[in-house]
Amino acid sequence: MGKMNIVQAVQEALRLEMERDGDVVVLGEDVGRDGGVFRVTEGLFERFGPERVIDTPLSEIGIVGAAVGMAAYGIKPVVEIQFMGFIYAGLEQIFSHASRIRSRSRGRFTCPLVVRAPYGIGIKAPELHSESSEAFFCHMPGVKVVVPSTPYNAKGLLTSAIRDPNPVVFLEPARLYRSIKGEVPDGEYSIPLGKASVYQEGVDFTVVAWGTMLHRAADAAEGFDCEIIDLMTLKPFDEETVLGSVKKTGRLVVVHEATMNLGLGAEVAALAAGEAIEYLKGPVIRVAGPEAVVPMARLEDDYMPGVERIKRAYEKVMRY
Amino acid sequence: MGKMNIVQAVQEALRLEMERDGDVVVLGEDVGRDGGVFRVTEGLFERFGPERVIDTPLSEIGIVGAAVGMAAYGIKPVVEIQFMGFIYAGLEQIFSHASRIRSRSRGRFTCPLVVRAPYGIGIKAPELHSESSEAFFCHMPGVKVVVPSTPYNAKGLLTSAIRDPNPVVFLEPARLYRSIKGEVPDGEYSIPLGKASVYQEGVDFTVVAWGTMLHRAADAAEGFDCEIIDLMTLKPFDEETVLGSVKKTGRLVVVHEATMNLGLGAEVAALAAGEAIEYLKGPVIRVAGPEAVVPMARLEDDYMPGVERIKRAYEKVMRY
Amino acid sequence: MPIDTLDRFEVKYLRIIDENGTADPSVMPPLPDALLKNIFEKIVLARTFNQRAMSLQREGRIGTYASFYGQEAAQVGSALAIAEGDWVFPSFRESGVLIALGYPMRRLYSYWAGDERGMQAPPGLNVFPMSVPVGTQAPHGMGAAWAMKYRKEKKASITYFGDGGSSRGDFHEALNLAGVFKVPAIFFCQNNQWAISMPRQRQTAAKTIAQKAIGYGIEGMAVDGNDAVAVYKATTDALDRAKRGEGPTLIEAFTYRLDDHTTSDEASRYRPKEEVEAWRVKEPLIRLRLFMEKKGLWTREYEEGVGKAALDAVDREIEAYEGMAAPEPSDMFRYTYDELTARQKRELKEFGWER
Amino acid sequence: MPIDTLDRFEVKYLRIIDENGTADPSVMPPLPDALLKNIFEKIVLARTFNQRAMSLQREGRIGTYASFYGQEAAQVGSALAIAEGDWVFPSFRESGVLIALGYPMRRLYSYWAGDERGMQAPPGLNVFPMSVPVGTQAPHGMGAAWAMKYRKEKKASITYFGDGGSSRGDFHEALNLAGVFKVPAIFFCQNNQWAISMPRQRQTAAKTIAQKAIGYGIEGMAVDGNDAVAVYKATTDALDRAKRGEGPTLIEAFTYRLDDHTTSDEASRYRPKEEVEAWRVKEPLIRLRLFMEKKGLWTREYEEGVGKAALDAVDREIEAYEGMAAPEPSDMFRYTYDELTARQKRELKEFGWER
Ligand SMILES: Cc1ncc(C[n+]2csc(CCOP(=O)(O)OP(=O)(O)O)c2C)c(N)n1
Ligand SMILES: Cc1ncc(C[n+]2csc(CCOP(=O)(O)OP(=O)(O)O)c2C)c(N)n1
Ligand SMILES: [Mg+2]
Ligand SMILES: [Mg+2]
Repeated sequence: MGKMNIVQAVQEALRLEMERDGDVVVLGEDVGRDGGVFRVTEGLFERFGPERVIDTPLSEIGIVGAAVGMAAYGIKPVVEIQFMGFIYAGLEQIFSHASRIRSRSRGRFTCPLVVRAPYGIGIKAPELHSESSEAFFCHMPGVKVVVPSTPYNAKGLLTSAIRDPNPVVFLEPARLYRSIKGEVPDGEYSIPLGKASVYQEGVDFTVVAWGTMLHRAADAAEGFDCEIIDLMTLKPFDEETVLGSVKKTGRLVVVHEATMNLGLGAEVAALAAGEAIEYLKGPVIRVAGPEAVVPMARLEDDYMPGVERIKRAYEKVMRY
Repeated sequence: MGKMNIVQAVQEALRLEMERDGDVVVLGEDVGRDGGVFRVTEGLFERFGPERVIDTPLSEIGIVGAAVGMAAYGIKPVVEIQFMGFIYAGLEQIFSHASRIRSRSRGRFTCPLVVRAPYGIGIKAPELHSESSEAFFCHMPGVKVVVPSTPYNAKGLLTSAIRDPNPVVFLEPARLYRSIKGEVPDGEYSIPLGKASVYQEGVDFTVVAWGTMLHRAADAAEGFDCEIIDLMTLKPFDEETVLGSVKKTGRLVVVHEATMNLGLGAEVAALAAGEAIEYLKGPVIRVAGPEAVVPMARLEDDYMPGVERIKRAYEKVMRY
Repeated sequence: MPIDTLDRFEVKYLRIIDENGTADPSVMPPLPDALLKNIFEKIVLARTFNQRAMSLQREGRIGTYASFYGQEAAQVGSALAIAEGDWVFPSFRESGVLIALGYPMRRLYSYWAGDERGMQAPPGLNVFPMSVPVGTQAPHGMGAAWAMKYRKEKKASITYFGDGGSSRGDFHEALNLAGVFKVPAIFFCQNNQWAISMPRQRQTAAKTIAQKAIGYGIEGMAVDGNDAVAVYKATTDALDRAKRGEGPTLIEAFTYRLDDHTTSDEASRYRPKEEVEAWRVKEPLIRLRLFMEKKGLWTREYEEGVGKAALDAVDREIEAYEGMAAPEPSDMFRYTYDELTARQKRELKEFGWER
Repeated sequence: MPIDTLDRFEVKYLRIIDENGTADPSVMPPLPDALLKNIFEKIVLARTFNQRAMSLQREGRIGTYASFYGQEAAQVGSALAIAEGDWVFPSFRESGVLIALGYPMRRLYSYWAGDERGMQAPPGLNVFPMSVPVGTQAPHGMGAAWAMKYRKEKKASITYFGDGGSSRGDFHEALNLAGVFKVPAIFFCQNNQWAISMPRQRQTAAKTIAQKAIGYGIEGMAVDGNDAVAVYKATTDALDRAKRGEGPTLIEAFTYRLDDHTTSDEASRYRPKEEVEAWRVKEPLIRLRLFMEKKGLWTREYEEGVGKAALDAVDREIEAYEGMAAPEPSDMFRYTYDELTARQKRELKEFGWER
């Protein structure tokens, strides 16, 4: 047991899984000698060599597409996309292949692939370094989507993602990488995909969040008796835990960084409106990014839901 | 005034806009001499020549990306993607460029581009010929998304889309192309983007649908006194009309072909749950595709919401 | 050295048997008679499958179908070079490749009837589902080859695609990666001169697809795609090189799509009859027949026997295909993830799809 | 004709001024002195901008910055070949190109401070916002050139990208389309030998980027990217050809990134000091200085004057940048669509962003 940050936790999960299973390989731009632009893969190249920690050309279609072929063959590729905003070239390979090779071949081929990417606002780099487009992947049947929020769950969830027989998009909140530390057990452990965690129990209202926003939602919760759910797996998400909590509290707030329109908050709200409306005392409130392209550094704090905005939502929901 | 089908209506809008504005060009695979695989562009090549009706290589990134450059330069490209399932390679150009060149350049460059594609189940062709992935585009600020449901609105909406100074994704329901006919006025006219149309007035519940599903929703409505809203523009959609109707009827059903999870129905439901919950008498019901990859022909009728399933939803919503 | 030449390249073209059935001894490999007969018989079988598919489509017994008529030498010639253990990444026009590999024809028919079970390759046959989005399979071929190299197995992958597919970014990225990592991958382009209505000349300004290999620093060559023996030799050589660790090869087989693009297409709208007729006389069976006759391997009776056996086999497969139980709607869920999700379980009930 | 050669290709390399400042008369174009001085002065200006940007970043006065130190000849030499009316599609490393074109440096600083207004090119300067997703700007250059051709204007586009960018599907599709439609587009690759930590040799197995042109049937050539005169000439020739309707050109400028990839990078982690030092002595200003001195165009006083003027200009621009009012959050909405949507109007109020 030791305190570590999310970069270290992800790194440890990678290292342990690579030690455990000789078929796990890591590939992406600058993941080798350089250790990745966030240093997540630091030390792996030295430990496992260039055949298992593979520096690739600048080629997102190729990286994701080749990983589909590798995964179908039986190797377990863990792809790093340098920033979520650069995954878009790989979307066709994810939507048309990774997600459906099992279905298209009626189980003859599968795609146990992990695509990792840092996501969200956090490092004040130029455009497309701050995207939070998790909803694109959540809409695609056949793909799993996971977002850790702490070093502990980063390690456990990534371990599960690597072992999962389905393609998993694993999004690491760039803002949290080094800004929070937490206890992480030594050795391997896994946290099941598809299960949410109740970050904080409470009775007055339910808050659903993930990644960076989980922490903001929790900070804003001071003085409120609310239940905070850390979704962790966004697709398929833990409807049971969410609905159970909503039925208990009768009020729901969803907080996310992505633009509101068709962000994952829409699905959470729609689920509540479809399956638990008789329990709802008031409107489902979504606190989310504005209807705008994610801005560059100088406006990013205006874009990202802050503690004040979240608090206002809590106050509002409590008025019902 | 004459009766025509949607193929003819789209064709007429293209022809009239090309006559009106010498900067409008049509490009895509097989749109020229062949007239397009659905014959939508038939006759345009002969009428306007190879410089304005351009057969392109098989190159979705290139077609969409080049059209971004053309549009920024001042030409008005109307791109045909042969089937919606083949647009995925162009997603990066749409998400990272078309949608945000106005924002990135703070208005110095714009992207008055139209991307047309047939979409949805309808022609029993192999996989990826039946996608209905409108939600991907709806989640992206800066893009408009339009789906016609009749020959009349196909012509009027496409005319507006071509004149619109923003990038518009124009999705034509493949199943309706030739299966419905309707009166279409001669000459040019336009139907404003962003406004829904009340397809049928009613008092007991509100149905929101678009494209092919609009007709199924209407067929299922026999014996019910419901209000049916044809959304037409999916992004930005006409929240006012939807909310107005929901406040009137107190019940909401959304019908779409895409998989339910984060389909546009989620946003419509979330909107109602956020802005009109006090009017809702019961759950918001979504009738949508299952949590599965769109299947090939033999299972497609099972995938697509049918009149029976929609009727059951109507009956259910009326139980509250 | 103000204007210096950094490098020089050539594009090579291989033909062994000409249109009169005469083999060039300087390049003719010593192939066993049994192999030549196998090539011939598989071409006949594939063509029979194809003809029957065209009529089944007209009769509404299968759906839209993509004929490979005219391309049998490229398909069968290359397929017979593939060894057990190799992996195949076909496009939608490769039914002929699959048939030559022994893929159950009943499944091919069921695939073309819109049934995913048709693309469930039988155990031992490493054939990926035909890729419908053009060109997107190229990175898979690269990746599988990468995995083979990683595991130090003497295997190779072969990816099939068309002239149209060479324009796609996937092609570029796959071939570039294959070059960098020197993986045992063959990229086999059937340049059938058309991508639906787009003639090859307007698909790319490059005179050949083969020369695109230069941009990736890999082997590239062109071959007469209607000469089954040349195709067989080019593919065998490339596979051998790949398995020896000498890296990937791009092969361009010059051939021709004698039919419409698919049964939904009407090629007469965009291409001249004369062009089709000019290619018709170059179709692969004619020269193979002449060549084998000269070698004493072909007689009319032989061909009749082969034809009859092919028809019988195809008919049996059609019967088997048509006897298959209908697919279950719940299969959609069964193969989305390894396990049903909570939502799928709810939907199973709601839709009445439980078995 | 069993093994036939279909085509032959060569890759050419141009250098005019060598590292000792000696020009080869057989290729030296007759350039006016004023132009040579302009090249020199713009290189100094660009380099001054760059040095100040590096310190501003360290001081926290701008954000992450991508230095072009070492690449000034490639950037300024090509930029000065661009005519009014041409369109420019830069990547994020092209601040030097923009400065040579007269782009307001205050806006560049504001861009690097994370302000979209910095990429609002002034009227008359057709410079697209720097593309951050690598390679994605290539289709835009193709498309703008297509529009120029459509309008029958004697203009051209020039798209800048790096060696890494050449691996992307966008590059492939753009160059292929440019070849097919023979548009007036220049694709200018600054091969600075590295893509972050990836050396050129592992970006592609091709020995040059220039030879990739062969795959598209277009002109391709390599040039010494640290020789500003050679770059100027190659770019001018290519632009002229383009404007004469002779189609696109791929230019590869061999140069070197002397600094870290960006201010967030630490190149010493992955590349040897000796390599950097070997390239440092080839940096573009040294040879230009020697060459101009021989021609009587350079004196120490001249350079001091140029340096001083550059510093003054840069300082004025920094002051102007730092005096700019902060961007308004509502700008996010203002530039999403041409008009505010209903939802944006609601959010404007909710967030308190109304002005
Ligand atoms: C990405 C993509 N775009 C468009 C299509 C529609 N389409 C199917 S086949 C085809 C032409 C393919 O040409 P080529 O690659 O030469 O293969 P061929 O059909 O000649 O075998 C097109 C445009 C598709 N299937 N995939
Ligand atoms: C599509 C994409 N992938 C990854 C990145 C992250 N990244 C930024 S620059 C760079 C290397 C670019 O190399 P090159 O094209 O040679 O240009 P250079 O930086 O050398 O000027 C990478 C990987 C990006 N910006 N875009
Ligand atoms: Mg073809
Ligand atoms: Mg570089």
